[in-house]
Amino acid sequence: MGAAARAFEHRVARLGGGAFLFFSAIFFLLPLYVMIVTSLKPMDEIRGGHLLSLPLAPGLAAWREAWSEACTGVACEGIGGGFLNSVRIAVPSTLIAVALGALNGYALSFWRSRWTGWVFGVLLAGAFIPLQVMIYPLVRLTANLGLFGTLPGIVLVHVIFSMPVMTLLFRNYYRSLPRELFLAARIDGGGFLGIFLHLALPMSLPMIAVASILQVTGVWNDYLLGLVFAGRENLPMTVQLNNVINTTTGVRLYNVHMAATLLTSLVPLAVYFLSGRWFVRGIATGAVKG
Amino acid sequence: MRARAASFLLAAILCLAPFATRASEGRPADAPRAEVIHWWTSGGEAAAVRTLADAYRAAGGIWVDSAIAGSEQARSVAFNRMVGGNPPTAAQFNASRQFHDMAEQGMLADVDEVAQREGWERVFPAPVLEAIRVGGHFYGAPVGIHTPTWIWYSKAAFRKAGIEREPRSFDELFAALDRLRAAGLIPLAHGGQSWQDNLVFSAVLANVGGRDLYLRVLRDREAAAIASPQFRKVLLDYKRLQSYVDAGSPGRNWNDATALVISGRAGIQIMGDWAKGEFTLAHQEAGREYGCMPGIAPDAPYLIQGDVFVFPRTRDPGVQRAQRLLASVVTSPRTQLEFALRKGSVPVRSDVEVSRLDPCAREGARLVREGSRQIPSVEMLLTPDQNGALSDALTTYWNGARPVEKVQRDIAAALAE
Amino acid sequence: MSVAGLRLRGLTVRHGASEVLHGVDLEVEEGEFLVLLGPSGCGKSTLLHAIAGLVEVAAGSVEIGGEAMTGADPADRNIGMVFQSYALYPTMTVERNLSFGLRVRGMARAEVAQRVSRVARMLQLEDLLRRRPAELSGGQRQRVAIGRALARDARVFLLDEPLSNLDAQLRAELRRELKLLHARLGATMVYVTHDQAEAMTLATRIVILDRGRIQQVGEPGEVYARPANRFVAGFLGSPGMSLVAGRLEGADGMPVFAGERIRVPLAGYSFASAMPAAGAELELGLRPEHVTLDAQAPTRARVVLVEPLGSHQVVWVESGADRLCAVAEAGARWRPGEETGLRIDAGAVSLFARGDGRRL
Amino acid sequence: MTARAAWRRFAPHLALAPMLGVALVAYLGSTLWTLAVSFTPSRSFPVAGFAGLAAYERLFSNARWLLSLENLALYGLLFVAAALVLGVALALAVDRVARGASALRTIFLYPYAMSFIATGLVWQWLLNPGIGIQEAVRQWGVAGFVFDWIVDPDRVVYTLVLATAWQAAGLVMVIALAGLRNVDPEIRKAARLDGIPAWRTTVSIVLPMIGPALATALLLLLASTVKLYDAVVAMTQGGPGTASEVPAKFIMDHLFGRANIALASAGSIVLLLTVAALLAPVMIARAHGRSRLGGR
Repeated sequence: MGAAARAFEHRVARLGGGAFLFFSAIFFLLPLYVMIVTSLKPMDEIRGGHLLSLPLAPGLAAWREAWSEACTGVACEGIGGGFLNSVRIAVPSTLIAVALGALNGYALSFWRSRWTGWVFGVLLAGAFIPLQVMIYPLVRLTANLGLFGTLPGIVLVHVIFSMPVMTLLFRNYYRSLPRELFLAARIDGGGFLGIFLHLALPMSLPMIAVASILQVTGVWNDYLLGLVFAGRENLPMTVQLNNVINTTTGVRLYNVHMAATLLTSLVPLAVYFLSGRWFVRGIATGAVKG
Repeated sequence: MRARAASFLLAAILCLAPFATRASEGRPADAPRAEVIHWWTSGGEAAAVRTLADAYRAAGGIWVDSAIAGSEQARSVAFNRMVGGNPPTAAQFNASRQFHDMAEQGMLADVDEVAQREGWERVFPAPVLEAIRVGGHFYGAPVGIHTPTWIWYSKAAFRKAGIEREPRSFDELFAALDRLRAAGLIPLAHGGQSWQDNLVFSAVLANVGGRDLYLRVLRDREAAAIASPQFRKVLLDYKRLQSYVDAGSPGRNWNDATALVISGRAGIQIMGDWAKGEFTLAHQEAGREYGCMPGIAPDAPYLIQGDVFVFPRTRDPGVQRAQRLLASVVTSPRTQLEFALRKGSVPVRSDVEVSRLDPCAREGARLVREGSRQIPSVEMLLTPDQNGALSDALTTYWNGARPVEKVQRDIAAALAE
Repeated sequence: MSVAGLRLRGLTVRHGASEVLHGVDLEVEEGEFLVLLGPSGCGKSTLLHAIAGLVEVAAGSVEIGGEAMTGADPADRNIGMVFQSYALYPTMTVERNLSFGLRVRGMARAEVAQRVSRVARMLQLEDLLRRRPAELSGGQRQRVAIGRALARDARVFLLDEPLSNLDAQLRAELRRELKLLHARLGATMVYVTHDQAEAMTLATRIVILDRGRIQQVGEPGEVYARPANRFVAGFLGSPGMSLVAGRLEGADGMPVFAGERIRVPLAGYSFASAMPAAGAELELGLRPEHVTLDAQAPTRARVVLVEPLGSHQVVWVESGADRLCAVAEAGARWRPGEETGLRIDAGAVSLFARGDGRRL
Repeated sequence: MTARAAWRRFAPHLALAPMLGVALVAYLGSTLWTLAVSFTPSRSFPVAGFAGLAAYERLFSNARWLLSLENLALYGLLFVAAALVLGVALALAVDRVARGASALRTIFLYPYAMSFIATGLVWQWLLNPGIGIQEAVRQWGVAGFVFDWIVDPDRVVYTLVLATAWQAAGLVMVIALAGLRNVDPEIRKAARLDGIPAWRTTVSIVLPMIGPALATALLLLLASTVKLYDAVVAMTQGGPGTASEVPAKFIMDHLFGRANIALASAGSIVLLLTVAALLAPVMIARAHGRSRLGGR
């Protein structure tokens, strides 16, 4: 092959790659675009116009309504009220789940004994159980613990459901670290907790970032568990979102629905847009080792 | 730079966990307090439930609202909370076979005292009484009656297609649908979701099969009736209706189908009386822009479906008091009327003055009062399991090319469970 | 402080079904610099880890400073260890790396600071205390790793191939530093390596390990001169001993080793036990420096390969079916294919039994 | 000292106690409970009593359940393949971009941050032939353009693949990017010197090297395949007809709405067994491979 032909091929490859990225980006952004333009249109325009057209008379009325006026039952206070509930659920769920995941991963990687392998196997298999199946037993469990319908109850349930993936993340990460580090710390006199707190945890900051991002968004987007376990006082934002958009026999205001959807997704979106780089970096540091 | 912004955001999220307190209502501490789970979450529904809340407050109680969209979700939450030992004061259910199980399990409190005092047996229609009475006790307080099988049509579309009067038989209905198609319109506006497929089937069974076949199939689950040629004709007519829907029908929400009728792009929709809310919101009026028919044939059975509050059993006398008060308030004539006005439903009581209702609801109320055409809706007759299996069979038939004989067998199997 | 010696008895370690160490017995005196030497996979690192308590011991006992430590936690053995990869804590500064072991033991702050500065001075780490491991060169990391072990005033220091990740020059330099350090501290050290030069230069005694068994223990010179068996003979030295097959002749009075071409009188040879009977199958072990090339010598041989090493040359020759290695002066000009003769220093040979390879 | 040593030995076990509790009580316990219920005649409520395999018999004579399993198999195959191919392709393309890589990564990753409660409606619209992409393309002048998979019982599963691959491909991309980072750039240089075309290097050398990373991605994709529920409910509700029903929805429907806990439990057990049968060989192979390689 001549040099010219090779240069040509190189150019074609680059152009092809660019085109692929361009069209992929359009494909990925399309739903977001539709949501945004729809949320800015008045209802008449939505009924009459077409989905992809830009709003003729853009306005934020639907956003205002979604945040503070849309009816979610007797109260018509929008979905804003659920925001704090979601925060109160997401924060402890994330802190505890990440801490436990790190502790489990650490114990599994460096302090193995025979039974832990089996337990981890059971836990991993748990990642494949559709969570619907576990709702009824967990209702009984939390009820027996006196936690059903409380904030600690929903946090517990989130911790339970996130444990397989959290543990897997940290276990894989710690396994990619040199074992000698841990042996050195043992000889230095570090105990189980000492080594965890002083050595393992500070070293796993990238993985803590990954786990936190996954957990915050996962918990934030959860609907079913929050609905069943959180109790009336703690219903997360997604439940209110669903109240707004999924009425059975009520009237549907699509612009408000889209605005409410975007508002609900704001936190996870912000997390990804702002810390996506950490996410990539964190995963690159070790989560991917089989 | 960006990393710092991100860390700030994360920190903000993590620190922002204050414990918001809720303003408690200024009521005496011993006032009856009712936490009610229901699935009336938006628009007209919310306005309707607000009349219940207002009435309850006016009667001296405290209404604590637990709205959860989606009947299944709301029911499963109520159910799980009973199992979890943290039941609401009351929960909305359909007047259906479903809560018979709960009553039989002893999970529900009866409201016999209220029923006796208020003479429910005199003022409620028979199908409703039947639905809420288990083993001689009343376990639910009916709020309103919906009829799932109204027929709505666009007057503009009828004019465009040259249809002069409302069809009086299924043959006339098919003729009208043909003319609508010829005029370039969508003849039948339909949302292709299994519950809507099921709903259209109810309408066909009631209108084409008649009261007798309807009850023999759905109440008695009689194999001979399901295998009969009459039932076969019902199924064929049902499937024939499917040929009048547009390509975009599958998966469509019912209100988007209604929007087609409102805009005059479609002619007819078979849907419950809640569809009125959509017309009203589009500033259309019954008899002016659109028409409503409770059935095709003049003597077609009128399906009754009820929204009911049930009361989880409790030992707490305060809660019991709140439950009795709620049962009494929601069945009072005034509340029933106000609720129906906003919900688009019909009052359960036959002694309510209905002149303020719209023409469609007045017609419905007349039929409820008259009694002779009343017939229970599917979920009052079948267990949720049977109804679900029936739905699966019907939606498969509606959307596919399954021969009618096989569908008859499918339905027999579904109802045999 | 008690006697800082080390005693292993019947130490056995298993990995799953396979036994990695088979009943190792070993005593280390206080202040000794003991080197564990052997090919990779011989179990020397496992032995070190067993002493440290980092692997489970299946049988046998470990005594450190006279105390039974077989099941003790690594932290309680008061040992310092330097790892091949250094295992510096990446998130901590040098100073915190040095002090971590002291801090987790709850030592008073002032004393921690004093010890750290003492170690830092000793190893010339004062300017690096604020840095993190990633900002250090290989040699600096190595010194920090050693410093971490020193800071704790351990009774016994275990070093697991600490120099193997460094380039040749730095390795030699640190080797000398280590030797001086040992002399200065007088501490007991157990040092694992596969590098003979390190073993010979550093050790007060060398332990040769192969396939989970001790082959020989002794001072470097002795192990070199009088290998206990054929394995040690071949393993130690660069290149190792040349081995020539033959038999014992002329038993009484004038024993002679008789190979295919090579004959060596054994009059001056001190047999480890009773002299075997005449006709016994033997192997003769010859260090290269004890074989000289001399064109006039009667034992004929042919040059096969010449390796000039600056100070001298190693010349490989074939004598009949035997292949031997000889040392020649730097200036001598030997060419492959050249015919020559061999002269053997009969006073420095080793004899091994043909069967089990043990020294005779 | 012995007390301290004992504590040292004990501490890791204590730390793993929550995991043990969760694994045994929540996961194993739920599974055993479900198994037990599947043999009872339970309807709305779990009741005692033994109904033998009645629920299983009914399950396997239920056309919708069988269709659900079939759909899941087809969906799983296509979804995993689509997400892997798209994700890896994106990673390879993004990896070569000099500027704007970070923005592109975010664009491809953001769907993973959104739940189908939020995005299902939009996908439903976009795929709806009357108002979505088909209509838009027709209005742009391509009169005969047809894109109506969502209303076609034979093709509706593809729309689920499309939307869920949209959501998951970003994660695969990130994982693949992480794998690519660990590929020594000298390998590409060496291949170039050998005159091997770039695409060939990618396919034969680079992709196998990021294999372990993709294995993790595969595991995550498989887990989300089995759990497929949200997207179906939000986009098709199982329709048209029952054409896009999936097992998780069947289970959920019968657990609450249709009040047949025994049948739902039997479905759960069958689903679990299927997954276990598929995963066990993989897991055993991995465990075996690891011990054979003498991994730590």
